[in-house]
Amino acid sequence: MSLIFEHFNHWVVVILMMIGLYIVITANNLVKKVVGLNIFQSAVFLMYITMGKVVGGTAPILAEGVTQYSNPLPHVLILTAIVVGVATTAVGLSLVLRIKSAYGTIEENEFQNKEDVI
Amino acid sequence: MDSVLAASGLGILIVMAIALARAMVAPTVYDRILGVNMFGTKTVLFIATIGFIMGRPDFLDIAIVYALINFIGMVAVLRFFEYTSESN
Amino acid sequence: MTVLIDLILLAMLVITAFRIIYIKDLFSVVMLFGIYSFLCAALFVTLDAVDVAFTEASVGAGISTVLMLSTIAITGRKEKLSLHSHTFATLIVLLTGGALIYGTFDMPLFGLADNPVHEHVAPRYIETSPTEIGLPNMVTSVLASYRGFDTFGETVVVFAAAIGVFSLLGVRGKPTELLAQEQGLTQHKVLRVVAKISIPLIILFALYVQFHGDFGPGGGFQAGVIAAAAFILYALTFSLRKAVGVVSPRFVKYLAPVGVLLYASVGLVSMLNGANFLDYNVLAADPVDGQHYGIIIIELGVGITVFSVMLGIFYAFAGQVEKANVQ
Amino acid sequence: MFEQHLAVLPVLLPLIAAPLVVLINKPRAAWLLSTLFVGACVYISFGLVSATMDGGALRYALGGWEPPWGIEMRVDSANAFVLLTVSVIATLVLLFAKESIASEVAHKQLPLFYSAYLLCLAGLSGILITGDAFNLFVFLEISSLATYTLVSLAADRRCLTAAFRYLVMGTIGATFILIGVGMLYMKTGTLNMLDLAERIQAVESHRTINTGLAFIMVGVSIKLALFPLHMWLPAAYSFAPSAVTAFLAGTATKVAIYVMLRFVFTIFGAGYVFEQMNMEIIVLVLALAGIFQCSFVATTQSNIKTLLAYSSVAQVGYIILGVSLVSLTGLTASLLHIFNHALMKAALFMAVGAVFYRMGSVQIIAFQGLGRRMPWTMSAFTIAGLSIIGVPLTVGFISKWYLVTAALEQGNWLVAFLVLVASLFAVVYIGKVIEAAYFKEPSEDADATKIKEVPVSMLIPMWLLVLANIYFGIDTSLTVSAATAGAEALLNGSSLVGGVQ
Amino acid sequence: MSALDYLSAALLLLGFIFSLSGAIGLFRFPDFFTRIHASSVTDSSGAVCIILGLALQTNFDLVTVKLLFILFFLLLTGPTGSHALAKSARHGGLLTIPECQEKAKDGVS
Repeated sequence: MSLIFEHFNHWVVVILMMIGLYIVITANNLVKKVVGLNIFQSAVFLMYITMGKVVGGTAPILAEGVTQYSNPLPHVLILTAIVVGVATTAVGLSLVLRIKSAYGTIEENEFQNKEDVI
Repeated sequence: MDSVLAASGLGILIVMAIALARAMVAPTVYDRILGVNMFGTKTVLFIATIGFIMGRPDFLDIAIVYALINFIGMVAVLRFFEYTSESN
Repeated sequence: MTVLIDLILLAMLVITAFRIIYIKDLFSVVMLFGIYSFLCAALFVTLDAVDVAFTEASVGAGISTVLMLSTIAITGRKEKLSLHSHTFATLIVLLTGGALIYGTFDMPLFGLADNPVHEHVAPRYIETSPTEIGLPNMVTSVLASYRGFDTFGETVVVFAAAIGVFSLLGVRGKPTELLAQEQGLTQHKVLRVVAKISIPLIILFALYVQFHGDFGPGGGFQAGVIAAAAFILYALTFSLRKAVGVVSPRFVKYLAPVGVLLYASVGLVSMLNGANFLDYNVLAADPVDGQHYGIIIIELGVGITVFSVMLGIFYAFAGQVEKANVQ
Repeated sequence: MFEQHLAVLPVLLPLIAAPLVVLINKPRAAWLLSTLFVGACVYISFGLVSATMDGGALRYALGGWEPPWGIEMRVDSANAFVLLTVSVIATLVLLFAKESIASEVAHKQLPLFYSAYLLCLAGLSGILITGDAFNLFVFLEISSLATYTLVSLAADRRCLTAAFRYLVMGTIGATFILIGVGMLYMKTGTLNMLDLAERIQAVESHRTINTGLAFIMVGVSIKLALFPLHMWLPAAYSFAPSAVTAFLAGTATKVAIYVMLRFVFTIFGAGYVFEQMNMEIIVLVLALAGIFQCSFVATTQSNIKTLLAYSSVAQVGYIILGVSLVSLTGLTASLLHIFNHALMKAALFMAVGAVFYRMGSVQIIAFQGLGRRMPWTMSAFTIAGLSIIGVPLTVGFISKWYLVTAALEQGNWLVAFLVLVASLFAVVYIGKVIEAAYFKEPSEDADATKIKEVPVSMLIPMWLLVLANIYFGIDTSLTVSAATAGAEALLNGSSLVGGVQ
Repeated sequence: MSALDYLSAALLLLGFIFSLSGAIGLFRFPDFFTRIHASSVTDSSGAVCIILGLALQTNFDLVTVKLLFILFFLLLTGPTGSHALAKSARHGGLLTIPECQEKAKDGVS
């Protein structure tokens, strides 16, 4: 029982990553591909944060009478990764808008010739 | 006292789950927006309770940000929803 | 007890992600994605990652959802069914998932204090950073000083996103270009009054978050996003034309480079004082004061960059919505 | 003051120039400023190569915190050599871009183009020099975001779908690298590359480290377009503006190959990656498959830029082939081919860009009869084409020579034979273009008045590259010594993991 | 457990009951407008009870001020959001049950 219980966070990270990747590959609409990409990345953020948590420790902000803190380094890395994820989403969505105005559609099966298919 | 706090945290979590169910299975789009709005306000309360459960009540800034983003999200949904219904 | 709360949150997260796969109405997908971000942020709070929850809530749920909504306003709500079979996709997904599960076997158990992660580098950040840098918030001291170059790289990533969006969508220069006839949520009188009351509060809160980042959760990124969210709220309830009149896109487009250069200038000053790039100890006579000056200025640089970039990106998207709506 | 900061300046200068260019917002001044800053980068990378030639390493602790705690920049002969390649190509493409981009991108967007160009260069040089695994991910994102913007600036609408596909594949690749680095950090507790290499020795047999290696290799393979994961490259290179294609072909995949070398040889150690995980068989097979499949597809293309893009994927296969031979000469051949291929491919894409500048199309029909009308451009194309084939007196021959000797050293006759056979494909697809240019009459609709030589400012960088192609084909002392020093730095970097330089 | 703790426990319980009733109302009520009524009323009242319950836990310092600010903000924006949603639904042409029945009668006759 302890194996499942201890690793529950890791199972959820794996499932979310698989869902995110599945959406990115099978989504027919480009906006949904971007949503899938975000879900895929958020799974990685969850992996880093569960890595840094110490059971019985509180948040890494100094408070009197507290000795055990969680590890601040994964939090710093994930702060960077979240902003990188939003930056990629913004550029991806503006590309989707330009594709809509250039092709008139953002559905993958409606692109005519093969080389346009995403 | 902390067992009462934990119980109320769990209670709010259950209400959040019901609101989430409403947001997922919704006859009309307005019901979905309603579910999301209720989910948002309940999360604000949940974060406040979690702050107290974990003994670090000075984290209420996050609850404030939640309330903010929930309101702005609500306005954005209403605003762009009128556009999408016109555009197709 | 908190473990039970963790489990329920994780379960809700997975259910929402599953539901997103099968929904075809994009409007609902974006709404569920908003809930997904909120759940992620709530989970981060229970896992003691307070700054990350702050950022995920404000950036993930705030900006991403608004951008996706404005994209859907132009590209339509219904997703067409894709014809080709999904066996190839499921194959790849199962392969990656299998590799990941194989990787979790030797992973250190969750939450143990003697995991390798907490042993080598982390103790210095926890014990000596309050004395060496003098900030109670260890995340801000690691973010701004120990790994300050990472944050500089991150500010440049935000700037690169702004360059990308401006070159793709083009920010409208003069306010007059925007069509005058378009009105905000005109008939929602109550909403406009409440927005008028809450916008100053939001901006005040953004400034609090900006300068409170050393002591509690908060910092440059979160403050920049919340300030941008205040102006986005103004643009949504009152018309975009009014919002552009308040903060013009040209000003926003030139403010982003200024923020990045402000950050870089702190590094250059420490270089001119003979230390390495971004070494704040030389900024003042006493090293700890130098750290304080350095961190406050770079947080300001980050705040300015993120505010101008997020607002500029919103203007670019809202401009497209106006253009598409007029045709 | 200048020598102390030598290691961080190649990253810092473009990073500071990018916002300045947006502030100036005038195309001429923007071009001038960028050329000034990139020229300074070339000068600095020359200084770095000479400083690290003797096998030493320059270390620069950022923020004043010593390495495992703070982020450090570490320049040894391997990344100094690749940095030199990237800076030289960036400067020459910038000279070429002055005229070529003005005709392809809207006037108002030129400052944004130069800013994205500088950000891409800053990201690439940041990836090369950084000594911190997570910092490498941040710079990877900077260069990727800038590349998506650059690709999407072209007039042709297909560049948008190409940029979107590149964005999706690139982000998945970067996230795979993030997962891999996360797994390594989980087991070792540190992010500094040398510290990581040292602490991985203890936990090497654990399954998490194996999975971390697998994820990093897959993520990097997407970025360097190794055979099965290369689908994004042909569309991105053929529909991007011609100056952008010349820049990306010369640098982007090369830097990703450097990242693979750094992870395989310095962090994991060649012993672990190749003996225990016998990765070299997989990489060898993929490289050979890539060489043959892409060379064959290249021969069937009518769009010359797509033809050269497939040829790029094949040449990347050659470089990875050198790496999979796991010997000093093999690694030297790879580093050598990184430099040589950058010279060849940048010259070829510049020539095609010049034809596009005059003819407005890159189809093979537009090339007909250009031998007489655009003599300088087409002769540059021919010489660079011969260099791709591997004709003696050109750099291509040197790379193939070292590759074949490395294969023969290990008695691997089959690989040596396959490398030579693949050159036949190169003869076919280069010959196709040369035959159209010199032995065919121009098609009627091309009005003769418009076709004349491109302005000199575009010819100078092209011919500088072609002359370099020939010079380094004859006097190989400079390039081979630098490549060997780099190979030694990587190889004994992995065996000498204990002693932190 | 001092008297204050009992009071705050009672308030928390009351808040939970309000929220739960709102959530159940979300599913049980027939049409949209009754559902929105259920959810918005219980949102505000639940929030008031729970936040006051929490405020009793603190010994009146910065945390209490933050809690009261959250309460003020929730009371300001919650009802407005629901009002705007109902107005937009009305504007979007959603009919209440009596109106549907009339339309059904007109349609049939």
